[in-house]
Amino acid sequence: MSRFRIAVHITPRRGILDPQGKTVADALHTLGFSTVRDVHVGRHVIVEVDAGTADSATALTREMCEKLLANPVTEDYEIASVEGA
Amino acid sequence: MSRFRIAVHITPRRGILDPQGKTVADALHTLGFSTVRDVHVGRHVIVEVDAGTADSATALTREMCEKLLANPVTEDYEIASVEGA
Amino acid sequence: MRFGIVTFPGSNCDYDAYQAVVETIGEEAVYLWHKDHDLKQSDVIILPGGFSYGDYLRAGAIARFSPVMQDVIAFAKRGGPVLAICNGFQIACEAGLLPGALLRNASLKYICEFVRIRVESNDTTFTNRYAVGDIMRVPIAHGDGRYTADDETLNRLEGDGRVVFRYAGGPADADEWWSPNGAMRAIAGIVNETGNVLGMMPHPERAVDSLLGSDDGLRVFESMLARIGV
Amino acid sequence: MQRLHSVEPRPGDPAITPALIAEHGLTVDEFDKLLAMLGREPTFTELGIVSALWSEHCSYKHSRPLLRTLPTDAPYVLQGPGENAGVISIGDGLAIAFKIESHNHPSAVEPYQGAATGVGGILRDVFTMGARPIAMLNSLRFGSLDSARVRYLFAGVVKGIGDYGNCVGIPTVAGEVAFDPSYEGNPLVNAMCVGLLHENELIRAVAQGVGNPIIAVGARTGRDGINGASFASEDLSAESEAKRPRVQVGDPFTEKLLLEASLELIRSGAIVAIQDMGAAGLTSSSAEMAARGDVGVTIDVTKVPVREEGMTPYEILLSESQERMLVVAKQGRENEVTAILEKWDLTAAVIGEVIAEPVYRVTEGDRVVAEFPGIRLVTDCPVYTPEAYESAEVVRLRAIDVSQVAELPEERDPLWTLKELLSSPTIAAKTWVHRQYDTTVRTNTVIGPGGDAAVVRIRGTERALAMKTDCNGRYVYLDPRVGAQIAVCEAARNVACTGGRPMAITNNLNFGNPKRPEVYFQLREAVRGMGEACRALGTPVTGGNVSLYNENPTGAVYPTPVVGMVGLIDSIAHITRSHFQEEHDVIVLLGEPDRNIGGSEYLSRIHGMVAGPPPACDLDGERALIDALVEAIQGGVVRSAHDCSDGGLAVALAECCIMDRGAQRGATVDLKHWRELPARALLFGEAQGRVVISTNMPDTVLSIAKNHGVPGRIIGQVGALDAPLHITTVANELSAPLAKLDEAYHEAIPRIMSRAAVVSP
Ligand SMILES: Nc1ncnc2c1ncn2[C@@H]1O[C@H](COP(=O)(O)OP(=O)(O)O)[C@@H](O)[C@H]1O
Ligand SMILES: [Mg+2]
Repeated sequence: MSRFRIAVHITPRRGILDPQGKTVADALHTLGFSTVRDVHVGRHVIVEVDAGTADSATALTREMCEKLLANPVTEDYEIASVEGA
Repeated sequence: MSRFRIAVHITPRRGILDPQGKTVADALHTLGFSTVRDVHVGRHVIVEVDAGTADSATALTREMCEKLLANPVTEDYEIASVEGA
Repeated sequence: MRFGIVTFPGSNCDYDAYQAVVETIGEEAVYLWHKDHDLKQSDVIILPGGFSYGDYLRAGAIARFSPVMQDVIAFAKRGGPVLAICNGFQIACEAGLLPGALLRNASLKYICEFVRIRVESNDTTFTNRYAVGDIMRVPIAHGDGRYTADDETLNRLEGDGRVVFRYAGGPADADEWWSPNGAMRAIAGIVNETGNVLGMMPHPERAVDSLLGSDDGLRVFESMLARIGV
Repeated sequence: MQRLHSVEPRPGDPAITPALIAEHGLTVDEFDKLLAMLGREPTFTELGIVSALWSEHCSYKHSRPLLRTLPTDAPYVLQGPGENAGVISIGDGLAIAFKIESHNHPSAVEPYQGAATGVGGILRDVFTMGARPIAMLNSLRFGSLDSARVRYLFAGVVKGIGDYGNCVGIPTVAGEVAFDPSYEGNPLVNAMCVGLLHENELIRAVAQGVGNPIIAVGARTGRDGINGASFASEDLSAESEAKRPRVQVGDPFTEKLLLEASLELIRSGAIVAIQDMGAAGLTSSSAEMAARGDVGVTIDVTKVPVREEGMTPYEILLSESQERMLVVAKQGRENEVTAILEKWDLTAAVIGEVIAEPVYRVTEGDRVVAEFPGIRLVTDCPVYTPEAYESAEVVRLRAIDVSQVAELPEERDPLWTLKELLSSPTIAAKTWVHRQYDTTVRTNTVIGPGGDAAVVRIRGTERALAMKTDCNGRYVYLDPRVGAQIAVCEAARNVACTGGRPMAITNNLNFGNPKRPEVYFQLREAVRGMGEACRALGTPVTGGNVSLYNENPTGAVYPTPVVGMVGLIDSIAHITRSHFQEEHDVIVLLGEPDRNIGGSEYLSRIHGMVAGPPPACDLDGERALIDALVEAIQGGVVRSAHDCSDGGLAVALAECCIMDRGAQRGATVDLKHWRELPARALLFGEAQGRVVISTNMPDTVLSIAKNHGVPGRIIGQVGALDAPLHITTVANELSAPLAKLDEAYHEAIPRIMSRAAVVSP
């Protein structure tokens, strides 16, 4: 068993309203960042888990995403990185 | 000018209570993911911006973080990736 | 005496603050529009509760950049009195008028209830009508009220007597720093170094009429009138 | 005579096939009706429009004839059913707009967003009448909290309701939550909004004035929730899962801006009508406004501000993107409208106009993509009166002689039973719920959640409003007519307990699939009972909502006709609370217990049985009780009043002792007078028409009761702070330290919900 550190990105699904992203984009424009085209705000989740291999740690995290971490109705998730910790 | 897609990670500063991380970890344990050791939850912000070069897009995003996206008292930020979009 | 009450997009206690001023101490209140650089010659500014800009991203983070806030900041720097309640407190912290930050409640839930808070300092523009140790019954209504700062800041606040309100009356066996939202050292309200900006999570403007459960917040307004009133 | 364009199919649109028609939920007969109306094949866009407008949700095709039987008149009714919300006058030139609406199906799929957008929709229905929302209520049903999925739904719904209402800044002041396995998989989420307006600012959603521009206001249109109205008109099934992308996301921040902008627009006098783009979005709002005004409209979808590229007319018309309004402005005053919206950082776009020709026309630039003969689109909708008979199973259950049910050994101690009932999630304190709601914003909440009804004062007057939602679905299941009568009476009683005179109701009929005769029977009988009770109490129905197809693979939910009652309190000096106030006050019971335990929480919780006849409902007696109660309270002789509902008299007494955790008082109660009644019926039976009063002037209370023909009897005395509750019957004695009752009542739901694995968004 070793310890892995897995980063997951959870983002609002495309096409679904993202009021948070829109409001931040508007605010950035007001602050003078006029070249900002779009903003999306999601979650960055870091899971530290013990597993035999990086692959099994990833599979486990994927399952966590399906079951709990991401809202299957409104969000997409992606495993961004897997590191030994 | 080209379009860049920059991902920023904003995380609660170490040492500051992260109740969200703790709640998620507890929930994962209850669901049977017993090998989960720790969870941290931060924000994953994606900014799409027009800029001359990747470097200037990054610099601009850094400025957005300093000014608005991250709270200097409680959060750390990191530019996670820069891609042409 | 004129109270200027800022309306940000998403403010929703501006009306409550207005009524509290007009109905209870009979002073003048005016709304200040977030897009205007105009404080309308107010003697006191109230940053009211609500969800400015939806509190998307972080509570108060966007409102601090409103045009009117530049004038409010200048007003405060000149020593003008600012009462920042709930979302106003969050905005004042984001704007650097007050130290620290207000994070998501430890329970991760919005909490609305009457709580008891203790007056820790009456040597302020906002609390001179109370005695130290007075217990007030006041509503809280927030999702992000966990006051957080580094130890050095906390020690300085305490050392300078700038902790004005603390949550009191948790369960009997709770530790010394019990708070409904997980606030560090049970801090419910603080003032800035020069004592002219008060930030507090509880709503004194919702506690000015015993018909509605409490008038313990009334003296916050009376204190201001006593100290600043013309 | 109107002449319809021949409308060419739009390139790229699918061909009209039987499969496509079925997919749109139209029957063969309905499609024939459409053909007859058009005199030609419909286009894809037209099929979509008709599918939405003729869906159950928009057309009420299975309930309309029944709804017509409800009483809707009183001298103070300014607006009855048919508008965005009902309106009643409360004197002084002031009026109240109120309505309830369901978001059951969306909440089953995505509890947080489903509930949040439900709140958003009902808020818009109220402020589009020109009223400023002053209070929110809700009525919720879930399966058993033993299931993790149910806890997830419960947590998500409560958070969704809270986050939305809190952000907009409207206090959520009352509601009800009940748990029963019949709601497993199909929770009920009904939200009610109450608003205050000046009578002269009342505005109706009636399109008028040829040449007047039609303006889309608020958020941009995206692809969310396309065909949501049809979705809400089907049973929930595994296929619903596949419909997930239809879920809409709410933006309460934009709603708050829209609320302020809309009220400002209405006051400006620059507009003639305004309506929420709710179910079936642009389609239903434009068609309904045109039908009400008996005018034609034309809309160009290319003018509608969109969030995504390449949206088709079909998508734009049927999108259910939230926080949008449709406005008919006065010709020449468009700029005023735009200026007000800009002030609130919102967009406005002229998308069409009112025309003389009686047609409903949609264009995409120059191309006509849909054209209907005006109001027939709304009025030609089919109406059904399906077969109805009572379920044999229900007849059997009701006939069971529940008095024969053997007591459990534990029941020898009535305190055990009482604690079991107090900790039943349906009865237990709902503080876990309403602590997440801002209940005090706008500083008018005199009594928030935790009393019988909520009380909100009307600033600038001496008066206050009392309001409550109620329904016991188990009673309605066992006897739909009586159950619905009880729902009305219980809501009225709750309002009267605070000192309010019940004035009018809104209602939400939550039922299963009306094509099943057993379900249509429930619907028909429940509407009949509701109408009877409303007539008896003089509380007309000013609006409501029907939610059918609340089913899951194991059957229909309990028929749940939720009643939202509003009443007027003449003087804030007489607002009365539910819990005991002063030591030595005398406790009076108005109304009479009886021996029936059918349909009770006791039978369900202790014996796992739903059987027997539900409590009887004596409408004249209820009317008299309410009159007596209001008179006594206005006479200033009542210190507290609490009605007996779930769990019966013992639970009501316990609640009077422990409800307010800041000041809990004991009581000594003697029920030996009723020596004929079995103790469990006396303590836990749910006989209706009863109220527990505490008073220091019992003689006056009793004589007022007598004058109204209401039975009244002194049953005990209020004790000291933290003294025990002591109840004596002929058969047994119950002695309860308040701490034990408190624990059972106040900790039940927090304890269940602290089981982890509830992580809401
Ligand atoms: N979903 C809810 N939202 C707000 N308040 C609620 C909710 N559910 C229950 N309450 C409050 O809890 C109290 C008890 O409700 P209920 O059990 O329905 O009372 P009753 O049986 O007298 O009708 C009431 O004050 C009610 O308003
Ligand atoms: Mg009641």
